Amino acid sequence: MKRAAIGFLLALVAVGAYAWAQQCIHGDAVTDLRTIGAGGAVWGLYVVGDGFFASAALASLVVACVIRVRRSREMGNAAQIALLLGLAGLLASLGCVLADLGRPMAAMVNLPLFGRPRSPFFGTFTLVAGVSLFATVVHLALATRPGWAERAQTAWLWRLVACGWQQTASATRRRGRVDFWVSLALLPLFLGGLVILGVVFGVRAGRPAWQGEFEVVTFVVSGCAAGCSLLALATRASRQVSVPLARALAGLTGLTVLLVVSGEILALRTPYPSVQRYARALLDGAWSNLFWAELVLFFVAAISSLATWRKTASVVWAATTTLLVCTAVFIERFLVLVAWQTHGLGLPWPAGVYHPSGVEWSVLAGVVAAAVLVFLLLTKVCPAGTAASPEPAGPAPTGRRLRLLVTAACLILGLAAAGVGLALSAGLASAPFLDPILSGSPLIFLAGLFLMVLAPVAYELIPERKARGHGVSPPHLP
Amino acid sequence: MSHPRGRIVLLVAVVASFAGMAGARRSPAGDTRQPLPMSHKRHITKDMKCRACHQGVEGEAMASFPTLADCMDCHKTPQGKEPAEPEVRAFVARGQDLTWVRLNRLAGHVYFSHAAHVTLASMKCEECHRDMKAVDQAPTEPDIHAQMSDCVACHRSKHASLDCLACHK
Amino acid sequence: MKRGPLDDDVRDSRRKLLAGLAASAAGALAGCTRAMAAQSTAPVAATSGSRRRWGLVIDLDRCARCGGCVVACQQENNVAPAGSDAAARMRPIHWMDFLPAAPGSSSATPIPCMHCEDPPCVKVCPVGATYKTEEGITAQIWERCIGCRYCMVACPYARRYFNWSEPRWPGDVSSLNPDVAPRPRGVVEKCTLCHHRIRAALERARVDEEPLTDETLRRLPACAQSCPTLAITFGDLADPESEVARLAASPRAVRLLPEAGTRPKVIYLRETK
Amino acid sequence: MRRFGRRELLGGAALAGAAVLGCGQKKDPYRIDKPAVPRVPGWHSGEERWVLSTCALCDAGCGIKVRVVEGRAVKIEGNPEHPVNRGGLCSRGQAALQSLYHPERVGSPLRRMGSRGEGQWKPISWDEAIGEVVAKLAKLRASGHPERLVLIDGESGTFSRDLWARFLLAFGSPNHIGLGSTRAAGVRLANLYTQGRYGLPAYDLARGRVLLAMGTDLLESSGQAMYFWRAASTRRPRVLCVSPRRPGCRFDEWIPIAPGGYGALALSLAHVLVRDSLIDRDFVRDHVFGFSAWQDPLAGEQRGLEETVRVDYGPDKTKEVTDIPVAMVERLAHMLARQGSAVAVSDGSATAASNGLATAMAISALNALLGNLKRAGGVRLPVDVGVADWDTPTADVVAAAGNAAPRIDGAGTAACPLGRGRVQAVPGAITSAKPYPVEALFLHSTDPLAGLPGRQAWIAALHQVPLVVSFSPWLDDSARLADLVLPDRLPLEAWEVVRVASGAGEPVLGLRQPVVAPLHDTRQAGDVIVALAGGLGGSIARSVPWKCYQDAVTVRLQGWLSSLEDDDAPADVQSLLSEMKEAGGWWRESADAEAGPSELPTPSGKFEIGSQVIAARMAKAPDTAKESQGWPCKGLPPWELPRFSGDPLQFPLHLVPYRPAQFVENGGRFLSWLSELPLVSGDPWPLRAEINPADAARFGLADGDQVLVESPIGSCRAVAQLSDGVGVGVVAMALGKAGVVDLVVLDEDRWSGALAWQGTRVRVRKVS
Repeated sequence: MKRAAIGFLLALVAVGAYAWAQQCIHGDAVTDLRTIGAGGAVWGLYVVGDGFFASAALASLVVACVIRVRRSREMGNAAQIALLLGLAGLLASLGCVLADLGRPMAAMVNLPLFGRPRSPFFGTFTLVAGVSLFATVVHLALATRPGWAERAQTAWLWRLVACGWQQTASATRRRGRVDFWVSLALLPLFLGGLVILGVVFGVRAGRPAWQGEFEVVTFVVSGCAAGCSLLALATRASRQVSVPLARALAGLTGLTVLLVVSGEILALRTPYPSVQRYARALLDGAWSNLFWAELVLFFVAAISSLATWRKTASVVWAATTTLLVCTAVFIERFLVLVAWQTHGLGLPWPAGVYHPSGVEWSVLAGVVAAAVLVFLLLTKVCPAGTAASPEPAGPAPTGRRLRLLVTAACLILGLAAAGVGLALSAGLASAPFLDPILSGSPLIFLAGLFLMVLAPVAYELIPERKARGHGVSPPHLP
Repeated sequence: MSHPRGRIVLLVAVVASFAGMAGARRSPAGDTRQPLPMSHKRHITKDMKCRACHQGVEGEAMASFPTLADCMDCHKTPQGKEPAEPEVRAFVARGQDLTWVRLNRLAGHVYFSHAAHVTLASMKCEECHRDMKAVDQAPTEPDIHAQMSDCVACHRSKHASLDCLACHK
Repeated sequence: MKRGPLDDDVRDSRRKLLAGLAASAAGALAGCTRAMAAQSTAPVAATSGSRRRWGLVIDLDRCARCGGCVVACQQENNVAPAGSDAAARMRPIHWMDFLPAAPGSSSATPIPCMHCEDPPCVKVCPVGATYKTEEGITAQIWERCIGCRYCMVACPYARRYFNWSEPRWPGDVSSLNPDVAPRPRGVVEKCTLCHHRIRAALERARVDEEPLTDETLRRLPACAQSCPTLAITFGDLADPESEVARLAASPRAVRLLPEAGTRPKVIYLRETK
Repeated sequence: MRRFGRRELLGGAALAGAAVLGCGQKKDPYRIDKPAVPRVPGWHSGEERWVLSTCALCDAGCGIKVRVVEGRAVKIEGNPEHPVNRGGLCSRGQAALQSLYHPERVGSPLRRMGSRGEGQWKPISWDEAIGEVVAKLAKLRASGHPERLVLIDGESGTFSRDLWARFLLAFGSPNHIGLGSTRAAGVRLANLYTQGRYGLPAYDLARGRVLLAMGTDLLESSGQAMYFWRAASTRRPRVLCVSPRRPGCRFDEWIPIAPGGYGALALSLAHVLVRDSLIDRDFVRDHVFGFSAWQDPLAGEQRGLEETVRVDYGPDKTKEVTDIPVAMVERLAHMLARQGSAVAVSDGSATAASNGLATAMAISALNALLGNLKRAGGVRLPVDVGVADWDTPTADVVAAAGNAAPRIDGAGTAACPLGRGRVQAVPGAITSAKPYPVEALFLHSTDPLAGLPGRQAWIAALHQVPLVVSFSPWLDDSARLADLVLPDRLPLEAWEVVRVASGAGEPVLGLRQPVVAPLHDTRQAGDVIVALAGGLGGSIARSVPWKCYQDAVTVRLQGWLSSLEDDDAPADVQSLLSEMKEAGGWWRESADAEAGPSELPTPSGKFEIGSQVIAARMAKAPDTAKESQGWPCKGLPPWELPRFSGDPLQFPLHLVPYRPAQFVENGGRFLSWLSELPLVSGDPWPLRAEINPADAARFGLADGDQVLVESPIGSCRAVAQLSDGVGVGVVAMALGKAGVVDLVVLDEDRWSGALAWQGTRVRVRKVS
């Protein structure tokens, strides 16, 4: 059974890879994307996938951070799963973006060299794809160090992650502190990433602003719902505590229904013909089937998640709820993105059509399968992370000054580099229409943020002052 | 574990990447052959200006190459004692066209105007091209290996336009 | 202090890790500087104090809807025809297109890029592939473009085109205009107001030491040149003496989607009734 | 156990650094597999020039200039000095570039291998090809039946066409059949019978106040459209367009009308003008013949227009035919009369019905009633440069006998008493071998299979002719059924002189010159004619004595030049030619339009509303013909109700095939620039059936549905496009795409032979 599932996922990945190869060979003409205005949508399934996975991942990371900040012991394993889920989701969203780009290779060269912060995509690529991913990996590595240390004898890679780990009270206490502060610091980052994504999807030129901002809220809330539902399923499947998640899920789903319905009503009542066209297309036009399906799914999911609330609810029940929520959120993303392009243009262009092609579905399926595989692999490989515990009593750690110094230096230098990089990328000191004064400034920005993310690593890794005689004792190898 | 092996691998990788870079720099001129063994040196020592043969250099984007008719302005009657000199008249006798091989090529998306550089910016040919006084044979290798950074550096120092569309098309 | 069994070994590797990180950072930095030196286009001083605002005026009263401007644009700018292939034909590229109907017009309306003073497409480009030149043209440098199509989503006028497949010209490429680079698959392209023609005209005027008059500019872009009814006029909107500025001040002048706040430099003269 | 050591770390870092270095170094990652400037011989020179020529994509004769970079034509623009277009150029003219470099051009003469239409071809040399044709033609002459050679010639106004005429005259065949009857034959003939000159009238639109356009062709796609467009560049007249379909161009008012009802509208407008005393009395008295009753020496007492319209054409009476309310007719009439200079124009689309000639004459009569002739903002006579033909060719006995034979299409006989040709009758004549069998068929600049109705009849006919020669540059549908394909040069590679019928009224002689070196082993038709004549020898060779076509052109221009009484004329033909090459042609300044109405070349010297020519000709026709055709035997426009093919119950809709702005008569569908012109929204490639939403609701159709359009003789698939721009009861479909012509039932105006394009009824049903 398990093997069959893995085989199926691998097969899906292969199909996706083949489809993507087709797209690379023949161009994006193999998709059903078309020019806006000439009767189609330029952003389709891939971008919908990106929006879905990234928001679900960020939501799940936010949950992880919240749990860790609250130092909740019973939810500790859920936080670990949330981290893994976030990692897999971010990778999936990256895959979607890569599949969507017309020239992925050029993107890899041009983005780091010439990225422009005023584009919301800058935030997507740096904060969401870059920093969040990096931070999640760092967070995960830090949280699981004790577990890695136990396995350190089996492989050098594990030892690398666990390097410097000591099973001492002071180390444990330090870890707890690191964990708390890292979670607290990353919380705004992940939330910010969510909002940036919402802005990318919601606020569009040529449309009255309030409508777009309304959709940002809907995006964030529904993204949280998707993240929560996936997390609830994963925790329930691994027999962890999931009731609070299910409770949150019910609330989020209900809120989404409310937001979607009121958004539609508001859109119908705007004086702007383009917004009205868009709203009509949802209500009783070309996209009405999907719109009503979305509402029904959300409604059913809200009720079903109330049922999951109970501890006795089965895994199948949880899986069904998750599927409902995720489908509904996916449709919500799809409608916001595609229906606006096909029916919501400001000028009287003919209405467009978009029916994702087989290639697009295959690539998306491949990305999802790959993400699931990564998630399964990570749960298999990663040792359980220890939740932050209240500081135990014990001797004060030694060598604190150097550690604090380096950590602070990392933070300050990182902040400075990020600031300078951002300012330079934004075109400070260069003419408004020209490239930044220093190509690669986005890299400086990124490097700065990475450095900041690495600060807790320094705090964790810098050794305590050696007690005499300890340094020469040979390692205890089995 | 074997440290020497790692070092060799490292060395090979570094050498290979540099070799690759060097390879990318060379343009694929190959076995270029010009129709005539024309010597820039001889023409320049006869006090000829570049624009005498490359007529578009002052007013056009392309500097252009001399046609057979341009050559015949002087070479109708034998000039000098070079053994190859009569060959140019042989072209006329054969009714053959003189097809010089252009060596310096621009990337497809780059616009370069000789007029703008020579006439408007009063640049000397030597600022970009090599010194043709020393060239005794018809060139078979491109003499300009400019990159965008070179263009930009010069434009910056001379306060020329740095707008992308000034040079891109 | 209690020590775990692995302390020393692991601690040793910690130092190595830090050293390794430092080394790779140095390596990456070296690479970056190299790349930066190769690619940077930062200015020391913005040049040529010209404050021209190139713009078009399209008189819908005159326009006969013959489509001459569309073909002229395709020919001038090496826009490949989509062809009859089913996958490609749904994705034609028309820098100059026809809007089925527009404010101020009862029938199809020619619509090029609006060359907004405040272009939304420029704001969203993550790599600066599209930008506004100092003379007000919204330009697209396709070598820079990564094909994310955000600009297409952002443009309220839908005036941008993506190359969904490799461009193919019927027969050979013999009829390509050498002044305009063909665009490969995977990049976005758009109207440049025939910038290459403007550039050539400016250069010609400077080389010949003759002033560039409004008369020579009026029909400069290929669309304006081809227009049988002289419905399309090009010129410098910042020059109050120019024909475009005069027309733009007409009571018939309208701009598309003024509520988008983009301030287009393509101005329509609406039909009289 | 492998330990992770510092060296590995450092090594890895160095590798990463090297990799990044390598990336930064990467040069020119932006490659396209086609360079902007391909390697062609001579490309190094940077040579660039502009060559002037004359556009050949329609009859307008616009001046063009072609940008040639290193021997390749890269851009076509309008010639700013040319009187026809003054620098403008429509989509069609610019697309000529695409035809020049078209991948499907025929590279050399082809001989059919295998059975007809099998698609097996063998490239042969020109000598072989011409030898074959000469042998066949010589056999025809030897058998004494030169009339069995038929030429269908799609060109008009070119010297090539004149040379064909000359060749046929010397050879002995009367069958030089043009495509006039499929275009605006009614308008041209109306001009002949009312004003004495065959051809399209010229309009002083730049000074006109109101333009009542009957049909959309004039505004959209005809050769005169360019003049209309040019006029709009200074001051556009108010355009009232009467048509079943809303025009795609700029207009002020659209008056939907039932197909075939134009004549009734014109006559009821005349009724209102007469009734309300809005006509130009003085002009009508002095310069119009047939307004009141007249006595014809042959045909007897004739009723005048005044009485005819008063009795028969009240707006209430014509309402049924036109679908136009009485109030609208009255408003239109008053608007025309009030504005001072208002012209009514008709075109090929208005006269493409079974009552085409009468319709055109009725519309023409409106202008006479309004006094619009030769005054500012009015109608002018068609002008010609007046290039004299070559000297009269010698026709020997065989040729004289052949020339005396009746024309195969029945022009000038009882079958087509007032027309000049009816190409649509050719396939029937060939298959029935009446009046005689056809032994050789030449197709020059035409693809009747794709462009004309009656595809099956054409296929049957082509199969019956022993020698079919196509001069098409492409293997078009007709060429595929030919025995020999002798690929013509495209206009950008050839020499040609065109007599331009300028809508502005200036006499223009357009020149075409080779812009680029010929791309393929092709020959211009003119040169083939010269070679054929040379091969046939005798009186034919004496009639076409030139070495090449260019010589023939020069000789003719020489003759014209010597007859020219113009002080500014060039001294000799060489300087004339070089002047024409510099300018793209030769023209005079606009003829004086303000001069009052002078004598017209009609029997009465006046504008003949009642044509004495028609009256006389019909009086002379055999009585049986008159009886059988119900000829009213009057010089007045014998307007009758339009005739439609198809049972109205079975086929409830009228088919209106129209020529869109990008319509090119011959080979336009080969040009993707035109096929993709976004004048229709969405995917421009599929054929569209434009239908009124009311009809769509009646037949259960939605926008974008796949539909089958069926006529009594054929059917084709299309995409339904709901549009309030077509009248109720009408399906409008653009010509130029395969399928539409196959729906059209062959019917014609029995007087003029004008093809009734709009005389077919259809039904539309949804298919999956």
